[in-house]
Amino acid sequence: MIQIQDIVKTFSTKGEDIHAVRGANLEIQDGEIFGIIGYSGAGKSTLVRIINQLEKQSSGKVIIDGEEIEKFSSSQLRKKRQKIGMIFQHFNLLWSRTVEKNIEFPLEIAGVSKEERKERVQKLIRLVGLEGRENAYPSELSGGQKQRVGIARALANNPSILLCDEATSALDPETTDSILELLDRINREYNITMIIITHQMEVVQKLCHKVAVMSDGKVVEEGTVKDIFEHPQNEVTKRFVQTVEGKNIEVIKKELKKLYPYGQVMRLGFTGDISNKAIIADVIRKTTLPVSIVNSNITHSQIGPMGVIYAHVSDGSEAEYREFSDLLEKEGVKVDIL
Amino acid sequence: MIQIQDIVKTFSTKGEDIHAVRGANLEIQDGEIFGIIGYSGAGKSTLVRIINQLEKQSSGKVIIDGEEIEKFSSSQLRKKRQKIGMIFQHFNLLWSRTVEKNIEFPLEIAGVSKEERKERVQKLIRLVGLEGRENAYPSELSGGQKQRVGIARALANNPSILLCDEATSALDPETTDSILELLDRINREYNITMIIITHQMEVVQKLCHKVAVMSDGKVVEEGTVKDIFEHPQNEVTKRFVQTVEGKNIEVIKKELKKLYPYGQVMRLGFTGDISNKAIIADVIRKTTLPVSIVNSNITHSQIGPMGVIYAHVSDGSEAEYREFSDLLEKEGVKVDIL
Amino acid sequence: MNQLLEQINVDQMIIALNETLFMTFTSLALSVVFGLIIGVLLFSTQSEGLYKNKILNAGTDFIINVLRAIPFIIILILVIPFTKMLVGTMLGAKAAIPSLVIAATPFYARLAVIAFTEVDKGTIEASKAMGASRFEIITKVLIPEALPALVSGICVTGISLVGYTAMAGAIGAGGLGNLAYLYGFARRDNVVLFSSTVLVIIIVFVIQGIGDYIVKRIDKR
Amino acid sequence: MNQLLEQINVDQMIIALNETLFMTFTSLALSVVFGLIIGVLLFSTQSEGLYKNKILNAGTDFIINVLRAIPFIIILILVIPFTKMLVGTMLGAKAAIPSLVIAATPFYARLAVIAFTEVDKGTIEASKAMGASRFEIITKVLIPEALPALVSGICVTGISLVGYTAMAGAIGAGGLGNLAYLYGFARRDNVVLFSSTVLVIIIVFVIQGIGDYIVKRIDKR
Amino acid sequence: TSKPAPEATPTSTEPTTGETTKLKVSATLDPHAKILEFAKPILAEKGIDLEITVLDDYYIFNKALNDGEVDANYFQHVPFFEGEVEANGYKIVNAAGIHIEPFGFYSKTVKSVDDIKDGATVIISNSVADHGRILSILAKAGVITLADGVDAQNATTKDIKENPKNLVFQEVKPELLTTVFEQGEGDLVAINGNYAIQAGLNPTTDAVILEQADATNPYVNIVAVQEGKENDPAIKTLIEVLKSDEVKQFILDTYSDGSVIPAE
Ligand SMILES: Nc1ncnc2c1ncn2[C@@H]1O[C@H](COP(=O)(O)OP(=O)(O)OP(=O)(O)O)[C@@H](O)[C@H]1O
Ligand SMILES: Nc1ncnc2c1ncn2[C@@H]1O[C@H](COP(=O)(O)OP(=O)(O)OP(=O)(O)O)[C@@H](O)[C@H]1O
Ligand SMILES: [Mg+2]
Ligand SMILES: [Mg+2]
Repeated sequence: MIQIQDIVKTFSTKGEDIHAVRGANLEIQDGEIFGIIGYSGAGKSTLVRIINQLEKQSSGKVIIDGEEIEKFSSSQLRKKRQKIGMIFQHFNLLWSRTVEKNIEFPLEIAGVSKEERKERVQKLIRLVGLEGRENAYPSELSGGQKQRVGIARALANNPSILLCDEATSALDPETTDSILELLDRINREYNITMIIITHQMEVVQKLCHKVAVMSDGKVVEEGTVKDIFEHPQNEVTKRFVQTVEGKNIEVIKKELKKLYPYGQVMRLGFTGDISNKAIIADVIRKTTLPVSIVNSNITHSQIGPMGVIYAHVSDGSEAEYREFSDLLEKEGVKVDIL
Repeated sequence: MIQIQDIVKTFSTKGEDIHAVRGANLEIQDGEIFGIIGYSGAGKSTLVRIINQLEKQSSGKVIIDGEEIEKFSSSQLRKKRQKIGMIFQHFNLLWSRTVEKNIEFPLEIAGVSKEERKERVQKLIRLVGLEGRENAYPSELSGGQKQRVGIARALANNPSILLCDEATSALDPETTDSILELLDRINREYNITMIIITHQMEVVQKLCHKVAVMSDGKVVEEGTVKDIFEHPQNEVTKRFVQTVEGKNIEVIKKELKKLYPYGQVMRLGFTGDISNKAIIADVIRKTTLPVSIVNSNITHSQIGPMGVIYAHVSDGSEAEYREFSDLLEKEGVKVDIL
Repeated sequence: MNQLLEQINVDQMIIALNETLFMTFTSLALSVVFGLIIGVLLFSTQSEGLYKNKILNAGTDFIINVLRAIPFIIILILVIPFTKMLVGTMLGAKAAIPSLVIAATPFYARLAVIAFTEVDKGTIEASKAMGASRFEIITKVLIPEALPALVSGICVTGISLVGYTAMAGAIGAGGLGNLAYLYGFARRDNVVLFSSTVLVIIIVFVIQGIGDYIVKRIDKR
Repeated sequence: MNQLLEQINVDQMIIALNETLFMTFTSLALSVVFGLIIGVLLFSTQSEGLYKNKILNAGTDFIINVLRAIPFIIILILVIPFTKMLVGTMLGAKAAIPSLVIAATPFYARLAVIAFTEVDKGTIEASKAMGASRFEIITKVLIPEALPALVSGICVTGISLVGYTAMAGAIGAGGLGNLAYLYGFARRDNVVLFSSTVLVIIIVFVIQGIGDYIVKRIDKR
Repeated sequence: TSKPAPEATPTSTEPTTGETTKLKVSATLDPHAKILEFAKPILAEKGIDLEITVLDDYYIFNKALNDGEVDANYFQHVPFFEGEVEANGYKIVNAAGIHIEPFGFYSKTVKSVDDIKDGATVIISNSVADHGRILSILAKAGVITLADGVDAQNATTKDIKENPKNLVFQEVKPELLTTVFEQGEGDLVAINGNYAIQAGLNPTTDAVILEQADATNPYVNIVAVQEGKENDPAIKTLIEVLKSDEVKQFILDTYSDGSVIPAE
């Protein structure tokens, strides 16, 4: 278990103090895939860097498996770090080493035997799809290829904790998917705890069990992915959850209002458990309204299909709209009439 | 107009030759927002870097507004480049300059007067939301903040062509949206031609007019966003288009089959023009099948709402399924029974 | 200690100190300017450079190597005609400047090339993409981005020059190093030896200290 | 030309060449090893360093500055007792080695620090995150990543050493520089002056050439 | 580390049979090493293998001799030798005086002592060991006077009592004196005999002021050896050869202008 308690981090720059993290608290269970989302500059990278002490906190504690990590001796810290893989936002590859040698690096440090290293590296290269580029230097790689080297390197030493700082930002969707599946698989197989900073809400949806939302250096909300997506409390969380629907709700509202000035647009929110039923079909059959789906985003998440549908009813009376909406709400769908 | 003709780029490394681009052809009209998508390592960055001659092609021509750019004298090339903004995949900020000074840099080069520079820089800083960090150095910024400096810098000199190499990969969804809107607006207002490399299909959908798909150094498909999304021809294109639906179709199929072993799952494909009608509702009313939406992704694109719905029919006979599907197809929905 | 201080010929020390400071800093300033120019020339004419020019590159390289190859004492002599033309005499601290500059310039040029090589290629590319002229790339990117290493190089060169000034005693340039050797060491005047060496050490410390301070301030990586 | 060649005392040249090569490369090898160690020490004990240690840092810095401050000719004489202990004699090329090493080591240490400063902090961080020990960080990250600058530094030091060997003639170390000065210049024997200078230039070219070649090969940025 | 013969020896003879004794002698290049080179084959005939070590720093010589690194050195004059012994307590002795290199004052502008202008610059060797000697010559010529009670041999410019012509002294490395002279620097340049000829100067005819090379001149260049070694047969042979007529003739022939004069 990783416990983050009252972490504060202030950078002193010549002009002023930058409060990157202002008292963050989190608890991450073993084997959990824990997502961290938040605006650019919210303090996500800083917080994660404090977990493995790349950055010393200004105050607060990080406790891993009951031990306060800042109290570790430097050799204890090293041992611990060998079991914490990290994927960096800026890759941080060694330019003087080839792809192969970069991936081998953590294994050298952990004192793995030469043959085993060779073998593991080969496997990892296949896993991230870099066959044939083993002997390329980082400067000869594309952005996504570099990121994949970073991923392979972080996984090399079979870490028990994996810290990912935007691990798939430079990857195309298909490669991203395969990496996410890989992460999901190793999480299941080896019970690795993962902390995943991401800007891609799909990543949260597809991969994470829990998620924390950071804003302005604080954890403003935290919970299971289901909870967060179903009942976002904080304004920031709401906005992020809405982006799963493709766009900011306000923007969508405005756009849809402009596109469909007639009739009525409704937002139907589905959360995991219920969308499995044929609710929409039932309700449609109970009414006669001309309902069309103008925007939707429903995905299978760790807790079942969930998401949102924007329905446009092109014609009908206020009473009919209300009836339609009531029927849906009775079935557990959250309806907003825009 | 930008014409890319038979561009080939081969990197010689000690081991072997890397064929990054193997004969690419494109034509980008003035004022067009042109997306380039493709797998990691497909040659997208290389191709775009050839447009402004940061990389010399091994063979082929780049013609901008009728002039072959590689025939330019170095001072002509410089003049041209001052009007081509570029956002780099790795930001490439000057560490020795503050945020403000980094953004000011292209203006200094273009010989803009000091006062005007100051003013423009202030405006750009506000535009990308970096107020208060004007005097920070790149090393004091978060990943997304760096990227925003890169964006502001590329826009500083009112370019007539903008090359974006994953301009929003390090940004949270909301900031991404606001940047995309910004790009859309300046495209409309100033008729800027934009070439946008991205891994985010939303970016293509929301922003681009046309899109080219690169695979293994070649442009395998090219067309309007509508065309590409409606009728993907190439295997690679199909896979990318499918990712708009959230995931690779094969993966979704497999998953849905596993989740819904009973009944029948159908994939309903909607393209822009038709989804405006209440098709689904009509068809549902014509049948009695218990239809539920288990996965969907419909977005408003430049050509109207489009996307896909995976519907699960929990109970019914083969004949009923067929009837349902036929009714939909008659309305122009593309139905696949999984 | 007090006794020691009394024994020091203060005038002699001050003169020597002045000579050393004059020689070191004048030649340092000139060497840095010339060295920077030659360093830029060397760096930008190389095969991947901004002004790619094989002949100019090889030529500059040749001259630098030749200048570095000639022992300082011989440089002192070879440049006499030039020195006389420039400062009117071949003797004294002023006359040492041309030799010192000739010795230190190629040296600093090499250090500058090392510094330039460390500049991130991405930033140079970015400025090319913005349409910066080669001169702008050099003045606005290459030099500012290499500045910490360039400043450290100035320190190294400055301290080496302090050492060279000791040899410039050969042409009557005086200075602390010469004082330490000829008056201190050769005459077994430990007071002179000690006090002039201490002064040299102080100069070295000041140069290194200022350099380190500046580097710390400007290095924003 | 032919006539010139005939006039050259080939044996004398070969002996002097051998002496110069011996002095330069032996002392270069030692200086690089010691300089690297001291450079690592200086770099890693500084305030943001791996082994942050103010006292050790200031101490090393002090010693380096003092050594750099003392004129070479005085170093030559000061280390005599040490030299005798080490090589058994105070005269000759071998006896010049300790002084040369003492002069070049602090110099190379400074260049090494400049090289280390240019290493991307991100890569050092990444290796910390992997649990690398400080020793591993130094040997597997810091030095390999700084290698091009370190190699260029070796060239600069090597060529400076060639210059210093000329001064080592004072203790009978011989060498080409001494030959050029004493036999060539002082005796006005232009053949000797010219031919020994040419040899020195060739040595300088070889050092620089090899260095440039290696840097080009290992610099994979 | 011995210096090879810088010039071909005039009479190369085959080595003698029988016992050979090795003798290491350090010397400055000119004229000492040159003279030794001439003596080398002669010594070889007498069963002595002479090894010459050319050094360039005056302060190394006597230390090396005292430490037994060499058997003898040949570079210095008596006052310098005495100063070194006194200061360092070296256990070395003067075995014999071999030659004198008379100092001369040369000028491109001045023909005689009387022509020396007020405020003239006198360029002298920066080797402090030479200063007393140079000043004594000037004092003897009546250009300056030295303070009473100052040992003329150890005098420095600070010991000048009267300097009616307000001479300014400027020091340069000894090897550069001739170059300085050629370049027309200064009004008077004090040049050591052996360097003077390299500039094509003839001490006897060209010098404005010339040091007297008589028996009273203490600046005779000596061979120094370790204490107790002065009667060593090999040393004795060395001295014998250096003082032989053959060598004397060589010196007179080589330095026919009087820049180096064999000592009596
Ligand atoms: N070394 C530093 N000095 C000063 N300020 C810093 C430093 N590092 C980070 N910051 C600031 O701290 C804040 C948090 O940065 P952090 O990198 O943790 O953000 P983030 O949430 O990871 O953002 P992004 O999503 O853009 O990567 C930012 O405002 C950033 O500018
Ligand atoms: N300097 C180089 N030397 C050798 N190979 C290179 C070099 N630059 C790029 N490549 C190779 O060329 C191919 C295309 O690279 P490019 O950067 O254009 O890919 P990309 O499509 O931008 O990928 P990504 O989406 O990962 O950024 C890759 O296989 C890459 O490894
Ligand atoms: Mg971050
Ligand atoms: Mg790319």
